[in-house]
Amino acid sequence: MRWLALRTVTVVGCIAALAVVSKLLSANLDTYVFLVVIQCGVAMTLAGSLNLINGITGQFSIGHAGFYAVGAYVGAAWTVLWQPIAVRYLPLLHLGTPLGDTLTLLIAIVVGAAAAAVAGVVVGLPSLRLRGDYLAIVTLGFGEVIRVVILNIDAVGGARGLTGIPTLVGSGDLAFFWVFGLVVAVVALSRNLMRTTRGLTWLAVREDEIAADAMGVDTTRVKVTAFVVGSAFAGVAGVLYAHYFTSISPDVFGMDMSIIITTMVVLGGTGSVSGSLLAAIVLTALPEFLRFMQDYRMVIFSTMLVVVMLTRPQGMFGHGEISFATFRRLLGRRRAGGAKP
Amino acid sequence: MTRSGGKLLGLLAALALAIGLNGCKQQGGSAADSDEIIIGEYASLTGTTATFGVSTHNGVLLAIDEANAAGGINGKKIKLITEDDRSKADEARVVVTKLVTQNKAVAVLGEVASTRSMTAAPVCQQYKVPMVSPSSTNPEVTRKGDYIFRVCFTDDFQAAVVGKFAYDKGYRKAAIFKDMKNDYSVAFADNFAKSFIKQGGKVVGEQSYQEGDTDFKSQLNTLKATGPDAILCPGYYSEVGTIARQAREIGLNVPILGGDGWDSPKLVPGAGTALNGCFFSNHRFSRELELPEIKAFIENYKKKYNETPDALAALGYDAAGLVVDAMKRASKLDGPGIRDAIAQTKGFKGVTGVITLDENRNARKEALILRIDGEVFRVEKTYRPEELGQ
Amino acid sequence: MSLLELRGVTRRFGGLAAVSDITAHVDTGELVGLIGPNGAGKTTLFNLLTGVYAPSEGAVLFDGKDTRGLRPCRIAALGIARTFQNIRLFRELTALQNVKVAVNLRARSSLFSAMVDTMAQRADDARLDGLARECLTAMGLEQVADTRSCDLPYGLQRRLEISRALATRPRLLLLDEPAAGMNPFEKQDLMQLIRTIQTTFDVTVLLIEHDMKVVMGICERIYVLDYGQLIAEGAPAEIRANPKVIAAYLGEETD
Amino acid sequence: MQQIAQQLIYGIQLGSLYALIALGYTMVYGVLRLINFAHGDVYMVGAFVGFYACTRWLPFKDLAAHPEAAGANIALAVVALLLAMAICSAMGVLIERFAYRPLRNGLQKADAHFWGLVLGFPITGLFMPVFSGWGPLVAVAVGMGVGFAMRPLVAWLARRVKLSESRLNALITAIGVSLLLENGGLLVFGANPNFIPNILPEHTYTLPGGVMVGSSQLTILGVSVFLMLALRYIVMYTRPGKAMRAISHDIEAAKLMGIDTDRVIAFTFALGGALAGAGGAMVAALTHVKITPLFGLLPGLKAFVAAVLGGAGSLPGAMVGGLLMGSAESFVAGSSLSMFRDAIAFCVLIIILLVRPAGLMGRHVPEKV
Repeated sequence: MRWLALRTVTVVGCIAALAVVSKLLSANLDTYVFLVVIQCGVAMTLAGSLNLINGITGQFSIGHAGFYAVGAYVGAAWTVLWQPIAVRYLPLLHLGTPLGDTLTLLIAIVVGAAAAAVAGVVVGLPSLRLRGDYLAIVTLGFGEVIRVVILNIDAVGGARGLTGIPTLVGSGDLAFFWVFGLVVAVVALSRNLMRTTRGLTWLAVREDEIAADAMGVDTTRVKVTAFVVGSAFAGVAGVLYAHYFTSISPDVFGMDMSIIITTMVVLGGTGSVSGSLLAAIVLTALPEFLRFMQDYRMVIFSTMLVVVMLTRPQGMFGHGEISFATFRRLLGRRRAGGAKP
Repeated sequence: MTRSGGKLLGLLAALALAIGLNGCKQQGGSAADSDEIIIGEYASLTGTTATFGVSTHNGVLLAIDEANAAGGINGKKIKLITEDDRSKADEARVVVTKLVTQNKAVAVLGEVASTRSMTAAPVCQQYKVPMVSPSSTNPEVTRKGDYIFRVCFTDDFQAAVVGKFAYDKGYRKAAIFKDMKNDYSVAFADNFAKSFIKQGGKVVGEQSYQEGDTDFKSQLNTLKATGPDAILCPGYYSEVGTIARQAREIGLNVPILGGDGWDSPKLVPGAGTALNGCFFSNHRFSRELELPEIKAFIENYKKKYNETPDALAALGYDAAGLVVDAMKRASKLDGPGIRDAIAQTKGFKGVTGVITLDENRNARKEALILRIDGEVFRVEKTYRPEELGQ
Repeated sequence: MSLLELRGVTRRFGGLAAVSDITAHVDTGELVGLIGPNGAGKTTLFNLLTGVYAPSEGAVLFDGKDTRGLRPCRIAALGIARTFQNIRLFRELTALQNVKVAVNLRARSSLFSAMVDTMAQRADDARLDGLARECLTAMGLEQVADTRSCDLPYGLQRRLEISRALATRPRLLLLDEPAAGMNPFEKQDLMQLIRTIQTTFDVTVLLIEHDMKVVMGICERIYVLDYGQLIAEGAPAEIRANPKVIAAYLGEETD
Repeated sequence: MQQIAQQLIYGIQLGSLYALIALGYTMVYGVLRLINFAHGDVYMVGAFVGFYACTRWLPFKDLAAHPEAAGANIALAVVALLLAMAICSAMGVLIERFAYRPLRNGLQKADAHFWGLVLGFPITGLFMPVFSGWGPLVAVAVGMGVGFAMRPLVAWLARRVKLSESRLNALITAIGVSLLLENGGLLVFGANPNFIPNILPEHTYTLPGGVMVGSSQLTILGVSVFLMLALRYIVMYTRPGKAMRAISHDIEAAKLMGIDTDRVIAFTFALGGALAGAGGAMVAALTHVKITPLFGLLPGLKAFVAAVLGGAGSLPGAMVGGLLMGSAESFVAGSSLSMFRDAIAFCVLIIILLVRPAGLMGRHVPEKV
């Protein structure tokens, strides 16, 4: 019961904290800064979910934008194309009412996540046969295939993109709440995985697949599950992006997006959740901060990327985490236990 | 207990962060009481459509400079803030948000590409800041809201013009070669097909390429086999030249038709002689028209940038000029005030024609058909909207 | 009935038979040695037993069950655990975490409950933690439980590998050169240890070893492999006297 | 039938080009197990060298105005091609030296200085307008100064470099270099597309059966085949070539046998760069395609796919992969599915990799247990 009480406190606490922070931020932040904050949140989810595949399970996946695209497009297709049909039979879904909005969004999230998860299985299966760079190329190629397929589906706008998606997540505090709620979910899941005995099997696959297999770890299942979970989260990020920005187009989900997400994970230190999230913030916000540098900003950005890779090859945090324990240590208190990889 | 302790700490940290960020809120003064009026511009200064973006930006800058030299608006100088969106739709939205909310722009100019205009338009609509697009031709753009305007014609009109011209010219079988990645190209192709078929023509083949491809011979060869009288290639000039060369190389010698995406001083260097005798539709801007306002514009532009302007530069100039003109007439120098003034624009004498905005916030302008003749684009024909029943 | 039975097992790579037509058996409770010169196919045989390779011909029966077509993790679940010739620890994980990976075979909670961190999962985790620590203690590794495995000294890494294999609660333990790179004292310790775990964990052991002292010292029965073929089988004393074995190790003495 | 033959010819021409670039990928992969993402951008540099050689550096004459200059132009074109190859191989060596070698050997002082300078220049460039009154000399001096001041920063960052064996890491470095070349190219060359004017005579030959072949296609094919044969000779029969093969077999063993691996790796990059440079310059001059700093992106990606398809590390594999990709693409582009052109290239790749995980001609090395 103690556990139940604690869990209730943490979950309710998290929701309350998110709600308070979102209210404060949306009320006080300049809209442009707030937009960048939301973009950071989406990027954090993407980096965190790719970290599940690349960092924790050690699979070389560099086509994450494909899953992001599947989520965004399927989610948006639901709200734009199918929801108006569904609402005829289910008046509950009527847009404009808080209940209808939330339900529609929830369904969008579910379909988006499911579609991305299916895509995850499709990409995850080759991972059973392919390793390293070869797998990387297949994932990259898959991302491109997704993009080209979307370009050719006229119902979702083709090259024009899909516009006029209702802003179901709102543009203010609600959006922040959803996006960062998702971030919290990714973090919580990663943390649980890295702490529990079950979750260690994922790390074992990263460290040594053959040894893991010999120790009774079903590596096939671990890998496919990692792909499914990772891509489902990317899918949800896509759904939220679509319903916040109200328009999506295939060029948003191109190869450069995939590469940036991979960069976030590597820059943060593969396997380090906090590192990935921090790198996501840096890589999203930095180009905005460097905006005053105009033409030069992308040169500086790419040079910095190389320099960081050369000077800190293990990424910003290696496999380590910045956690509250770190702060506590900094404050001079003893670490409260709980081994972290 | 450590876990909830951690979460509590997190909550406190988040609160601290929120309060900290609170201090960061921009304290920028409101536009009304400063002695500058800010116009925002978002353009593709880098990326795939950089040439269009840079041309347009040059035109806009020229117009603003001229307006300031003429005394600005009610004694206030105009300050143009330009942001680069790197030819990306999602970035267009971010920079427009920045222009509108942080820089407090009272009007926004941009973009060339319709996809990006459509992505950014809702922001302008939401914050009630008028947006004038110099050359987004997709009909959808101005349907995004009553704050969105354009100073050019729309694709359906332009493509219909080309379709009618093709039929009038005696072509009965047309093949289409479009850029799959480019919504302008796709929409143009569709509208052309509609118009051409309505006239009585037939579309015999359709193939596509993607911006960045270097080899088009396979598709062209397939189109050649369909025996067309003409090929519609509504892409950007950067590919059209290569496509034309490769078409001639494989012995496909029929005329190639295109739209305003062709208009660039680089079209001929890219195509060599391969496009001689081909036609494209364009905005009403050509040195050949011998109009005084065009001559003056070209002269001023050359003086400032040391190069010849294209139609996009002229449209940028007109878009900026239109906004400045509306500001002079506006009852109040804020978003809604300027919007109303823009909406009431009648007979604005631009370089690219007389601009009267209709109830759908589109400019009703004539289109030219230009014939490529060596390095010169000759005016072949002029179409008015009324001629096509629009 | 034998715990492990090989019936005419052959494995070819390309045209080359790495092991050919091996018929052998290991009985419950035995401690069997597998020796042979370098490249004789010993490790290949282990790989065949654990499902890393599938036999080209013949069958491997574990506890009467044909293991053909089973993936390594399934075979591990049946009760065969192994160590590796070149140590394959999860380098970035601590000693305890290494063992915990293997202990998962005995987990009751599902992956989903691990992801959402349920109460049942917590209880299960506590139990597994105990099991893992037990395995570490058995190999005398409780002091280094929280050390990253790649930071451990070589001898301890070998021990940790055995400890990790034991954590799957195997019925048959395959040790691939457990004494490689150890000094004579460490080897003595190791021999003692192998005997102890054999009794305390009630496990059958099949080991590959080059060090004759170790093999002769602890094995009850020995198989000799040369060029992929079984050339001798018997008690240590018989093997020592077998001319074929001597020939295989020293080359033909008669010119 | 004529259609099929015609498409096949286009496919072979396109494929020979892919193969040329793919060789650079596959050689580097062979010796370093590194996907050199920047290789496509070296190809882009080759195109720009070709462009500048044809329009500024060499006295080419436009054939439209001077039809008699054809012979002289062809001679000059050979010079331009060699120039592109030389500059691109230098480029390849430079990239290897300052971006990839530190990954293997740790960041040395010289690397820190180099990257300090690189960081310094764009930052100075930002203040160019401020210096415009003082002239470029002052700006360059200030740039040097700022770059010089940045060195210790990089050196300080690198004070505790831990070498990483992560392949992802190398990949991101390669991507970073690629982005740097593209964005640096945008600064230096501008975003406007450039075109090379008519400088070489062009003919079209009609073969029996109505199949048409252009002289530019023949030239691209011929030069590619020649370069591939030359490469094969170098790799099979020269000392550095043999050393390359030794390294790709086992780098540690090669090191122990006294091979200066760093030099041989640099040589590999030089060879790859030369091939890419030749390809870039040829395509730019013969197909008159637009030349922009993003010129190498798509061909680079496809060539890379071709390399993987053939089996990364295998030279014949790269050629086969290139031809296969070229023909597949040509047939798809010519069919009614032309809009799926890029997707189908990848689909072919995925299917082949699933059947043969190491590519068509790659050695599948099972992991030793």
